[in-house]
Amino acid sequence: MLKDLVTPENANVFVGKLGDILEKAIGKPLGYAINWGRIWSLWPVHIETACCSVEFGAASSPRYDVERFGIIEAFGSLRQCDLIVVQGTITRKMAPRLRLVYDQMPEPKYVIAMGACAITGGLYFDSYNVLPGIDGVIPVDVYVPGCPPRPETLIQGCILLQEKIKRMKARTFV
Amino acid sequence: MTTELPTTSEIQIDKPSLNWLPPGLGLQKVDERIMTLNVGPQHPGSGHMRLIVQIDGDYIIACDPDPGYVHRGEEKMAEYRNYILNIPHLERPVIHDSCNVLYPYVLGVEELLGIEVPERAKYVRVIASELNRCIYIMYWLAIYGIFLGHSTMFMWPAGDRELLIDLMEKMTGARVTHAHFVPGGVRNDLPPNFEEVCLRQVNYFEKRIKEYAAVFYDNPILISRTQDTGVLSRQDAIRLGTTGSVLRASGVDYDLRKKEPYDVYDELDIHTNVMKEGDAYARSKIPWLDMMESCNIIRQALQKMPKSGSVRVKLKPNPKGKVFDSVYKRVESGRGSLGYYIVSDAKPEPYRLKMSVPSFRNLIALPYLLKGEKLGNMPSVYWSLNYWPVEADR
Amino acid sequence: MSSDSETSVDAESEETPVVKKPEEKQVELPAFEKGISDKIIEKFGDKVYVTFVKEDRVGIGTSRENVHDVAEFIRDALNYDHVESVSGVDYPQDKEIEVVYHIGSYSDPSLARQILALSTRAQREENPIPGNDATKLPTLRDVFYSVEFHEREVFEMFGVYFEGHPDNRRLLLPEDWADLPPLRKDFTIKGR
Amino acid sequence: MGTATGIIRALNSGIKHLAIKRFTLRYPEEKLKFVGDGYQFDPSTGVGIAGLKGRHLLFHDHCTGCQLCSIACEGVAEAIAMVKVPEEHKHNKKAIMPQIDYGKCVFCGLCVDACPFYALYMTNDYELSSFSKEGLIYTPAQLQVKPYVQQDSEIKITDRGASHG
Repeated sequence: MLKDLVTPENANVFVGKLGDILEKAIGKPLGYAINWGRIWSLWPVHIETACCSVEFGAASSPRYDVERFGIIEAFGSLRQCDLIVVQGTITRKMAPRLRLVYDQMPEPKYVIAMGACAITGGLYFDSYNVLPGIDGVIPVDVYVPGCPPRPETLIQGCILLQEKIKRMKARTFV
Repeated sequence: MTTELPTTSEIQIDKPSLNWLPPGLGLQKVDERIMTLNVGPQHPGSGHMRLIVQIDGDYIIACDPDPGYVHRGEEKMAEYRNYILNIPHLERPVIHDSCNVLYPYVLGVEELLGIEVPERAKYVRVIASELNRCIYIMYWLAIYGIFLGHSTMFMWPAGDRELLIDLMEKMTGARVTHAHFVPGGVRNDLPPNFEEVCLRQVNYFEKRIKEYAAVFYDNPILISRTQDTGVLSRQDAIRLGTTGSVLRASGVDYDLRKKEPYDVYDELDIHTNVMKEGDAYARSKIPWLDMMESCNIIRQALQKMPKSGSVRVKLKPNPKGKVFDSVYKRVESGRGSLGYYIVSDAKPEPYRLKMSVPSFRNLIALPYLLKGEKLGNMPSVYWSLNYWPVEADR
Repeated sequence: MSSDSETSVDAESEETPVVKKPEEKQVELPAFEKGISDKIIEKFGDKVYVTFVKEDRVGIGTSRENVHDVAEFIRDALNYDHVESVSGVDYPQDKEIEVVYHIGSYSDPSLARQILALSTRAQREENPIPGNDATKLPTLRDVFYSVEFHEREVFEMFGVYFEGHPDNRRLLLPEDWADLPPLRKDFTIKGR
Repeated sequence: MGTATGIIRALNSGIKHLAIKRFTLRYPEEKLKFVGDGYQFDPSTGVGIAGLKGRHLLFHDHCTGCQLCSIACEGVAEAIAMVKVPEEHKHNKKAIMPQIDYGKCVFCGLCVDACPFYALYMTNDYELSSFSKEGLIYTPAQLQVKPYVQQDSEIKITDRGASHG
């Protein structure tokens, strides 16, 4: 029967339909699975932009140990990373480099703005060489306030990011 | 002062291999073989600065540091703020050594305004400053461990550092940016039973850092990677104006806590650690010895500190300096001597404020040290200079 | 006032700042520091002037023609061996930019506490073209090797060109900086 | 010391640590204990009282709307803005109170030092991360709420190393 229905002329239509049905059936569970994989393997880029990197280092120290949350310590190449933690002030000299790093990362990518300088400019709101926040350079997912934030606050921000990823549509990036 | 030093951009090395061209590659000139590497600013081994390194095979023939990625204009902004509001700003260059980076500023403003500080406040400052020095060195040591590929040496110092951070948090209310020192004393008194807790944790801390010898400083692999790399002779260390552990590792006995004692350092018994080798190993060992010395100083200060008394004198609102007075104050920070040049002109704001920071002074030695080294030794030489880019850029 | 030194309203400080002359009364100058300044005066006469003599600190001023000779004398005869900082100070009302070298000594134990502030002044231009105007000073790179990066910093922050400096490139500012040198007084930061 | 003995010693000192208690603080379940209720300031003596510098706490019935905190913050981070509050207070004739933007605040505590009326304190709350910048701006009504914090884990030092109990 099926053999009679499928002719070379309409084979494409059938394959497309089959794909649609499959996607309806397993798309949603697959999305969950993809997101589940993403939230427990966030790899941050190793880009230190200013002094908040001290507390970022403390967050991966034995006391706070962000690796418990699957945020692997930043050692990989940036082609394998999907999280960028902007650790502090972005100066005018650094901004093009930050954008360059962001553009080289593969999708999906998430951004955490860490510290007052990365959010609004913070202490350096009237400096001649500091950007007023990184929103103009790259899109931000989670803001972590403080100067510098405590490692607990950073971990809380990471948990927020994981919740956000859970709620995101996984297929927008596939 | 016999031999002329070449400038950092002129450094060349005479290697016989330079004149040799590999056959079969079709190279015509020696220059074609030289490769330029950009290390940083996104690179685990450089922090927020760029090193433009020229290599011939595995050997570095020239290195041009390119700092300024965190230049935030602290000196300009200080001219628009009064002497009190500058305090949160001026500790940001080195947040993990924030008491020490603020110390000379506070001393300088006290001299400009003619303020006498209570005795107890001086001891509290010394304790805070020494705790902070240990916190700085532990972070530095942790990153040095990463640079050398020694993960245990990241985990141990980064964990033990939290013992002292706990103490600072009890004392000042913040993990790293304390804003604790003010002209006229410190902002709040010690919490109850701080002395006991401090003594217990410092003793445990000292026991812990002694264990680092077996795993790091006596480790033959580490010794082979750091010994005889990046040797800075005594004469060059003096001529290049290096400071802190870089200077003391080259055999110059110079520690401002002993040579120019500020606050109550002249009442304490301080030993200066000096090594003669001048290589990366000596430069990495001096801070470790300094930490033990700091533990000694903290114990002495806790013993000698007056048990009660005021810790802060009240100032007038908007204190002003004299007409065109200048002051240059310096202290021994975790990286070396750190000075502030403050010019006042009878306004609540300083007329000009200049930070003379040890990282910037040590940076000039980097091209000389990297000359002729293998590329693989670059991280160990670079971080052994006690260089913190945010401080150098200000 | 209970708390505070933090309040910075102009309306609150009612007393008008009385501009007083620096007090002229003779104070006992510290002997050792006086000796250092006397040696320099003895050698150079009225080419140099003493700006201040305080405990552990000596200030010497000189004109731009003599700064190289004075620095050489300080290094060779007085045993100072390195420069800790080079700072520029802008004085728009005098039309001058002062450059202060803070010189110290590691090799002489008796000078370990001492800092000698050698200051010199360069002419200041209203519309600076860094490197191509009259704001020039001789470099001290061949006397004290440690000034190399410091002078590069002063060049970009104040526009003072150091003649004979081997490497007058930009150090800290962005590559595309086209504004005034930022630490001059006429460069104002936004909103102030 | 020979190379082999050196390496064996280094490995041995690491292996010894297998028997040592875990140092990690399991953060969302355990929270660190701090001194007191947060940083406070006593204007009568001019000296602060030690405590953590966290989120602020505003006492509405003490605030007079004098703007001293906002003036102190102007030179630091410009985080404090004075906003109109609808309710009328006996003390606060101007009906303005501080609103703090934690995207700018640097937790230095100079605003607490500046308040002469015991109205502004800092609390032990530090969990302020947010998805948006607007979520970081705390209005006077939000600042009035005393945060619920259960922080009890303390560092314990024994012969078998330091841990968080």
